[in-house]
Amino acid sequence: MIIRKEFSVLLLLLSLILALLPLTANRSFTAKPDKLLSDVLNEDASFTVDQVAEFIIREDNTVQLIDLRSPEEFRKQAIPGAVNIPYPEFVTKDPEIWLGNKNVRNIFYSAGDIESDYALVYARGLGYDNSYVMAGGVTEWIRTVMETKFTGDRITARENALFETRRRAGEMFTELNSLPDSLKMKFLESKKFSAKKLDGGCE
Amino acid sequence: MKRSYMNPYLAGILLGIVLLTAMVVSGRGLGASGGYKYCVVSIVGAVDPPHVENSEYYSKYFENGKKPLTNWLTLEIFGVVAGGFISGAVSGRLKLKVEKSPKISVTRRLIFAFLGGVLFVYGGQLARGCTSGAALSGMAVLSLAGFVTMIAIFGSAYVFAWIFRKNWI
Amino acid sequence: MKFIKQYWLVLPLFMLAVILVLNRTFSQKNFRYDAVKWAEPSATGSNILTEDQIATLSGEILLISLGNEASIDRQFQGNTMNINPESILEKTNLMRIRKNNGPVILYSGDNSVSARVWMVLSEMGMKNIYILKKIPA
Amino acid sequence: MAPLSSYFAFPEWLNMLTAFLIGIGFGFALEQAGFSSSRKLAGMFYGYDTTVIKVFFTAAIVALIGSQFLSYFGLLNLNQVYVNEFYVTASIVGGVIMGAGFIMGGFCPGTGLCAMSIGKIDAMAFVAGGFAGAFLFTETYPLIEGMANARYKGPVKINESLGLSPGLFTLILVAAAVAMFWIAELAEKKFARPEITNDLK
Repeated sequence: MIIRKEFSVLLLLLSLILALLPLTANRSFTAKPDKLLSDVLNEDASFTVDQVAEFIIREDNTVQLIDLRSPEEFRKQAIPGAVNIPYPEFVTKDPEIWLGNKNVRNIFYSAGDIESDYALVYARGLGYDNSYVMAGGVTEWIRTVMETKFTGDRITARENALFETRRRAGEMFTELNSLPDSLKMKFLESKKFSAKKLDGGCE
Repeated sequence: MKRSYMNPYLAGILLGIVLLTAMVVSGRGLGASGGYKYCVVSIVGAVDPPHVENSEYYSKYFENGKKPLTNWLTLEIFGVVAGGFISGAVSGRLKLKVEKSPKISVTRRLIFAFLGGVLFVYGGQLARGCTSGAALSGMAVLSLAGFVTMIAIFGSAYVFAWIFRKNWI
Repeated sequence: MKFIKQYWLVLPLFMLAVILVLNRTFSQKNFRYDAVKWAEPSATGSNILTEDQIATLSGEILLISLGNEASIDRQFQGNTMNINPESILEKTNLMRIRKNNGPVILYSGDNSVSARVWMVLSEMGMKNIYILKKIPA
Repeated sequence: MAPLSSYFAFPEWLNMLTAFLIGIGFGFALEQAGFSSSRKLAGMFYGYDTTVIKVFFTAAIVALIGSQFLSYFGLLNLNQVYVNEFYVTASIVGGVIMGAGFIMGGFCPGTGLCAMSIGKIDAMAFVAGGFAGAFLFTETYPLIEGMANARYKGPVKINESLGLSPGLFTLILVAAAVAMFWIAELAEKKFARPEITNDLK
């Protein structure tokens, strides 16, 4: 049968190409470069610490805070409700485990700015458009939420609400971080992700 | 009108494209023996509900209000029946008959077919996939389990083939 | 001739696969294969520079100032460019970056902007790109 | 972006619809290949008809090569495609039982359904046996549970356990399959049984 020969040659040639390729990873950016760039430079991709503070006191479950710092830093000062994924781990593992739920907005933060911004571009580039950053990171959180005091002589209703939010979020933050270490670890561990089990096979 | 079968390589390419489609659309391979089980589980669930509730194995197919009949594999095997029928109709092969070697009786063929079905699905459930679910789909994703199952099926079938040669040639 | 007659379908299919693969591997306009590899300097931190470290770099340095209020240390020796971050993917700008034979340093008054642009450029396959970190006052 | 079902978060009904459509394609391809004939299937083990080997390996290789190219082009995320879990004992014991079932019944579960749909009565017996087998399995599961879950290795990929890149393993597999196709066609000539194969055309 003549078709066998042509077919064999075709398969061999194609698999030869595959053998030469570095098929090491299964992840590549799928977004278009210009669109990704304008998306991530847009203000909509960032939340301010005040917005995040409000999510926390409302215990909004459509929001997931992701802390990209090292586990030691996270243990010292964690924002309530955050989970810890150290940045080097975040870029090397399959982000589906963490970002797979499309109904949740993922907000990255790091110590300052840089890592959370990498993570934002990385996640959006892979197609997780539900990714955002908390601008300024923990530094900004401490400066604004924890340390800003009311100054001046008159206060408007809006300012009052803002300060009230900050006060309550600050209290939650202090409360969590003043827990004894073992209790705090228990609380933080309880929010660990586990890989979603894939469906398939004949079971 | 009766048409002959497709060239095996072309048929293989067609089957490969179907498998690739399943991977791209649903992120999984094809399967068949699982579909048998889901049908059986739902029948048992309808006939004898207390038995299902008390059995650890059955109950996991009903927890959280799941229905085994609306399962990916069940729907897929319904599709297989429909697809086979369409193909048979297109190629003029629809015909009620028992296919067997002229040397054996119809009863013997049917008994062996029934026993074969029992063993195949039993083994398929044990190995968590049959020729399609484990061997074919497993090979396509380079799964070690798929290769081992495939070698076990075909290897042992060649050995047993000698014992049962009278049934076929 | 006999060869071509027999393999007339195989050769075009093979050539198509080769062209697609080459385009994917060396694409200038799109993101490259393997996101992890291109993001690696960000995980190790080797893409971050402070002002003192600029002097230790060798090769033709290109400093890109991204938009707003980025004032660069005047002692800096080398080429400088001002590009609005939104338009860094325009053809002429990309050509300039790719052609530069040495380190390219991104600088902005806002570290966020440099970091985001860095990730986009790196995933497009550009190596030797650095971020000049602005230390908040 | 693919698998599409997780990328677009398919609702239940759409998942079921795609399953049904894929099943139709599956059944159609099996029937067209001639897998609705038990004597054609059994022919592989006696050498007079090697369609099974050709179709089976061709299909696996086409899907394998296709999925790797799609993955390289960033169109398919292979991390999200199911890889079969490896239970060493169960895979081997189950495989041997299936081998016996194959040669006795002349079908496998997929081809049995397909043959049943075009009116093969022996296939109906096979499918009935299949349901009995599934029932037997669920009833006896507590007895064999230990064996079924023994020596669990997780979803291992064969190229990883051999230390090869997926592409290189594919090349080796294709070379082996090409050799097998060639041998299969030689075997068809050597073990030819015109009285059977002419019947099955």
